[in-house]
Amino acid sequence: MSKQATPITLIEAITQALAWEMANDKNVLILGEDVGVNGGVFRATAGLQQRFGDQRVLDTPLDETTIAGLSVGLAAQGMKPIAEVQFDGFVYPMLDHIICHAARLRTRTRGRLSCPMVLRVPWGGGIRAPEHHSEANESLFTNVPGLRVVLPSSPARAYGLLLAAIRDPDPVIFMEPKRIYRQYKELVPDDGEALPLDVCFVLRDGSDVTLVTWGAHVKETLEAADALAADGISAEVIDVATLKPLDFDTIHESVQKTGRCVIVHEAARTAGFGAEIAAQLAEKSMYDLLAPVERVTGYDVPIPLFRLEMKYLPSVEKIVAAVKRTLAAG
Amino acid sequence: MSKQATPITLIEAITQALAWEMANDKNVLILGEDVGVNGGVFRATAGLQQRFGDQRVLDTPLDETTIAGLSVGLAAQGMKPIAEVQFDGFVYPMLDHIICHAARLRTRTRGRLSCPMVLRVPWGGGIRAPEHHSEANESLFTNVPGLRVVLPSSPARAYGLLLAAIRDPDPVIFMEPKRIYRQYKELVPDDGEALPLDVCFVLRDGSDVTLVTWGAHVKETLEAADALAADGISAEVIDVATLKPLDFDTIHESVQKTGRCVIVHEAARTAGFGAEIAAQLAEKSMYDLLAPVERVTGYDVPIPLFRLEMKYLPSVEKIVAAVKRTLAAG
Amino acid sequence: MTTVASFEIDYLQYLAPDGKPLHKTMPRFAKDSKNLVELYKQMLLVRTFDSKSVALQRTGKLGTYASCLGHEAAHIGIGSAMRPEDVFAPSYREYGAQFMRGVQPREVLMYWGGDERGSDFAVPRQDFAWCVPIGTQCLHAAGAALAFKLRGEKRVAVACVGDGGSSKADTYAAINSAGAYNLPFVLCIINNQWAISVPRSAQTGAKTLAQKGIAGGLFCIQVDGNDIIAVRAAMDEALARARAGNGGSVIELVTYRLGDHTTADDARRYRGEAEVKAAWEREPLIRLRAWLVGQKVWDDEREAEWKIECGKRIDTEVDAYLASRTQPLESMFDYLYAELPHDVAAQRAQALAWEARKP
Amino acid sequence: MTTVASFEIDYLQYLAPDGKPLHKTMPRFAKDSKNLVELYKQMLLVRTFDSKSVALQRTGKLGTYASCLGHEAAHIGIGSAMRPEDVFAPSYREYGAQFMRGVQPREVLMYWGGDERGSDFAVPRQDFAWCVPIGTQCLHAAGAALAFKLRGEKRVAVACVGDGGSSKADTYAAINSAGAYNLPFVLCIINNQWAISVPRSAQTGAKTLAQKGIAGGLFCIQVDGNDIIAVRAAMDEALARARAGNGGSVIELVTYRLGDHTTADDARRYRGEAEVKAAWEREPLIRLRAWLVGQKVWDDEREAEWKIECGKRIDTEVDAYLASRTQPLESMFDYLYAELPHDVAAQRAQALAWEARKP
Ligand SMILES: Cc1ncc(C[n+]2csc(CCOP(=O)(O)OP(=O)(O)O)c2C)c(N)n1
Ligand SMILES: Cc1ncc(C[n+]2csc(CCOP(=O)(O)OP(=O)(O)O)c2C)c(N)n1
Ligand SMILES: [Mg+2]
Ligand SMILES: [Mg+2]
Repeated sequence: MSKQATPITLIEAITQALAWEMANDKNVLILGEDVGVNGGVFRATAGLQQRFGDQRVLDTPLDETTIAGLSVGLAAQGMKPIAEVQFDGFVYPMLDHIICHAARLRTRTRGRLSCPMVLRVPWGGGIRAPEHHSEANESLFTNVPGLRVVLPSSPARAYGLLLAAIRDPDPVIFMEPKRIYRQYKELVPDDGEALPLDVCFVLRDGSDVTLVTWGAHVKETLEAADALAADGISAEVIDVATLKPLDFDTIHESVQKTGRCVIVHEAARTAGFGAEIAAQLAEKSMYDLLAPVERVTGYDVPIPLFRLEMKYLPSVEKIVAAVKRTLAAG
Repeated sequence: MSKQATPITLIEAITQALAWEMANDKNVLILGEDVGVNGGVFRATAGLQQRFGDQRVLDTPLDETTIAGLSVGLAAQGMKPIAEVQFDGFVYPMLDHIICHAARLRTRTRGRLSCPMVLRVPWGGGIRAPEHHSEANESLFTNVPGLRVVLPSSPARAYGLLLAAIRDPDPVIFMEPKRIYRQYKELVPDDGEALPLDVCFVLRDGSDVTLVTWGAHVKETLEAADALAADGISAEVIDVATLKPLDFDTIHESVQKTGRCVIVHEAARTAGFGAEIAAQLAEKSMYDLLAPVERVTGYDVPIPLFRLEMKYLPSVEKIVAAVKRTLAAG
Repeated sequence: MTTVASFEIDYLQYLAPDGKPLHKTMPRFAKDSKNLVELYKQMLLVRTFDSKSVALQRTGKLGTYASCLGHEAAHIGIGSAMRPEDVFAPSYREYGAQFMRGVQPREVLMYWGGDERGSDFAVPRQDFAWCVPIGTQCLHAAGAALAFKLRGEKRVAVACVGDGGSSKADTYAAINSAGAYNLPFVLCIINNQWAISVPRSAQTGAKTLAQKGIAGGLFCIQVDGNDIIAVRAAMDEALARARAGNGGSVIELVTYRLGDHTTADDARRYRGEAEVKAAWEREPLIRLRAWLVGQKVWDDEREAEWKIECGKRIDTEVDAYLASRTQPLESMFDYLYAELPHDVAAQRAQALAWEARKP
Repeated sequence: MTTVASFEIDYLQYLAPDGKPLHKTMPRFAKDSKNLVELYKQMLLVRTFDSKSVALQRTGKLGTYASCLGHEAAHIGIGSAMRPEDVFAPSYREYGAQFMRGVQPREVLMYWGGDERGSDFAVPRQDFAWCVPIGTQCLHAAGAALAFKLRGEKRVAVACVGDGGSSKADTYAAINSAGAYNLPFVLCIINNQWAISVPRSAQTGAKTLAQKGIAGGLFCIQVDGNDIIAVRAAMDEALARARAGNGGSVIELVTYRLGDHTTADDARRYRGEAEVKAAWEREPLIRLRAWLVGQKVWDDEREAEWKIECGKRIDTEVDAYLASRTQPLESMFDYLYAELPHDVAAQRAQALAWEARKP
């Protein structure tokens, strides 16, 4: 087992996890548009077809319905397909197969068939891309029983969670925050160690307020915590990482301590996944809350084309302001 | 203008609204599978092709992508297509066109093109139907900017809200609670009067607890209110009716009065639309709440085939029990 | 102008509706009349099953049911041509094909009776379950075929879809990917002329449904779907070609839906009696029976005996279905994931506690 | 076996790559060389625009940009054949077609510059905007064609899709519904051999992409997409047929993507130089220029003059683009609904208040 000596980016961690698992499980295969020679439009599969051959890394015809439907068929046959969709905005034609079949094959057949597939979805905005390349549409999946929904925010968590997703015997939607694909590097030992698919990660301890977020905005949220610390406000930061199943206990424990919660996500506000977290707070943490819950989110509009997109996305300043409102309220 | 003299069912009210608007706006047309001679699998369009001709009521090839995509094209041309999908479980192949195009045509082109379409979706469980015929999947749409999402629960509201949906210059997802299509009749004057697309309806006044629901479960919720009244508990019942945009003010005012809220919906619990309502309570009504919010919902499993489906759906008893927990807690 | 590609759609039929042979020779398997007798018996068995199922629905003992009346040659022909190790992806009414593969009538009844256990076939374990979202099964079969190809297995995936389903985007996607990857895949388009109330002519401007396969570069043929000899011959050839790695096929089976779409439908609303009456004259059992009787390998006596046997077999199955108990509440949780996530596990506990409550 | 349907795909080409005519006669419109000169000039104009756009992107003044290099004959041929009242549904790189219809280069730049106002074409008001989700535009065009048919208007809807997009389920859905409803619809499949890194051969097992239309019963033809005379001839015929109510068409235009997929792509990763070099010999401007020069209606001097003119025109457009200001914040709210719902209106107010805050 090779050890990783140099720090790597999030996208490199993904490549590393894919390579590890392909080397160790011959049933794992990759399919998607341009995943072969080209190594994917984000280079997540760079070098994998050269290394594992074109029977393990397959370019598909240009049709997302095809990718999803073939994956269900492959998985029902005991293969472990890792399907790549090029951008979040192209995932919609896959939903029928994901919702009606991937998520239900096991329960439909009382366990006779199952669907151990992973759908990799480069996710979110902020990269100055064309329309439909910047969607934060995780809420499409979070109300669907039978799925797991994962959204890592660091190279190490991307590596460990992707390994877990591939090994999981059921379908996993693995969304990747493309804005931070190459934002920074860290050491990610290539040791094949998976991370659990049902826990939130506390990235920073704090006592005055709990900041809950996921994906690329973990960065802004941590920066907000820094800014708040400068003002003497101690913020705990939680990276949800796995949205479904949600580890609400970790959030609850934090809020028991802090009494305040600000949820940050870049998806549109209404019925975004932040709503579920706020709802569970209203159900289970009411007596702990010293102030109303706040959500700092994208507006209820499609993310604008790139000249304006940064005005759409939550910013460090907006997060700080929400925390201060929360503190003033309580 | 003909006046309706006899009481009609919810599905008849839908037919009546369709007929009214077709007679009054020549741009309105209906398309879907079996909507023509057959009048739709639920008979919503019964008699309309005979009356308005096969250029106004069109059977489509069997492909939901086709129905959605043609509707976008028709609407961009100034027609007002009312698309029918046969069952909720077949709506997934339409999402790409609904989310990427219907919801965005206007903003994409800065108002040059628009998409005044209605998508009618027979919705929900409890009719002993085969798999995929009983889904409560409204949450697919509620996080999508640019849409309106409506879900009536009585013949009169179905009539008025459908007229409003057709007249609305933007896309409306109109979900119809098929379990109560024929549950009871009421007088619905055929007067072409629309209802507003942005208000909740308070169906019953109360002072101890606010019950918030939509669709077919309005029935069970009202029955629960009756049962509670027998125990001396006064429940206010709100039919959300339009989920998007949500009229939270009405809910807020009620909770200001009652201090307690139980949300009832048949969709799976996690990230169902109930979460958004609970989230807004946690944000805006925290100081009014005397007890934690409760959600009475479907479990996070696909609705089972019909031998077990009633065990999946919220029941009057479950609602009553939740209210009592809420009262005990506060 | 030069011609850069040309295509022909052939039509295959061996027996006329009255049982007269149309060609001098029969395909190999049909030369042994034992084979044909066996197929005929299976066609009668599935017809017995079908009428019993409709009766069960009418008396409230079954949910909505989709009849296979008139499709017996198509379904039995398909199922009988496949090998056990092949994989079948049905739509919802191909019981004949499924019985040939080992699915039990009681499983079919469980399914339409609202019980997921119907899809837990004792045999064949790897076949797909009934597929309600029209056409999606075609891509699952293509995916299975891709698995066979990647693993170097000599197996074939067969999907059935209707004339209505031939319009579905998934069906095209399956055809196209089968061609792009040269998959061991056979798509049977069962053209029974109706998709609920929508006639074949309204589905597409294509002259045949077989030609859908041209869009993906597959072999295409149209067969008389009421002539089981033609169905078997076309299937045998397509399966052999696929197994040999020589490409996928689209077979259009032209037949007729003699019954309502399902028991929830009333076909009199949208189609005339004359058409149905005419279709009865072309139905699949008459002609094969006539041929077999002419060959002196079948007669009234054998038919009567076999019908009694069919009745018995189906009664046993119906009894087994009717005796089945509803699954326990927790079954709705227990098969959703290999291991139940903590949140759903908590709901399961809650649900059980609710069931166990004292009123 | 009897043959029940047969199909041929013809290939149309008038000019060889070196500009030599391949047939004794030219189509009508090409007999007047003024027409051809005009088309040639438009091809040069769009090529000028294209190289300028790539340069803008390289210097950080434009976002990702999809070049149309090599597609000039296909695009100009399509756009020039259409009437103003027709409707065009582009994918994303058919600027040539759009310019012929009145779209301004500055609008194209606005779009790739990340500004929605680029899609608010001053002219043509009813054309669809650029469509990123591959293939979906085909169904929008079919829907518009359905509107024309229902209203009895003699208009045609034309969609463009790529070789990659020909695999997309929506493309099939459009073909099938155009056939089912006999719509005034023309689908141009622009086969430039590549879908990002995926070659034409990997998209489908179909021998031609034109034959995709057979699946829906449309007229199908393959043309040399580098030969604008062939493109125009095929388009003229297809448009006339559609306008007369005689059915839809699929035209495959065989061309080559001479550049990277977009400025975000590096084609050297996946295709060899030899192939690109060979393609340059078949590119569309050379042959038309040779023909026109041979006809003595074009020469170096005129070319030089026109290139200067092209440069000026494009510079004006670029300047207009570069001078444009970013839209105000509220623009992200103001076009979403005809009337902003109360919840989004509240967010708009909040957003404006946030903008106006004192730091
Ligand atoms: C995606 C989808 N849309 C609609 C339906 C409802 N539906 C069930 S069967 C049917 C008609 C199918 O016709 P065809 O494909 O010809 O098959 P047949 O029933 O004739 O065997 C329809 C529209 C469905 N099951 N799935
Ligand atoms: C539904 C969808 N999937 C993927 C993409 C990403 N993508 C953009 S262009 C492209 C290739 C298109 O190839 P082709 O259709 O041949 O058109 P060309 O770019 O060659 O003009 C892909 C995969 C997309 N835009 N939409
Ligand atoms: Mg049919
Ligand atoms: Mg291409």
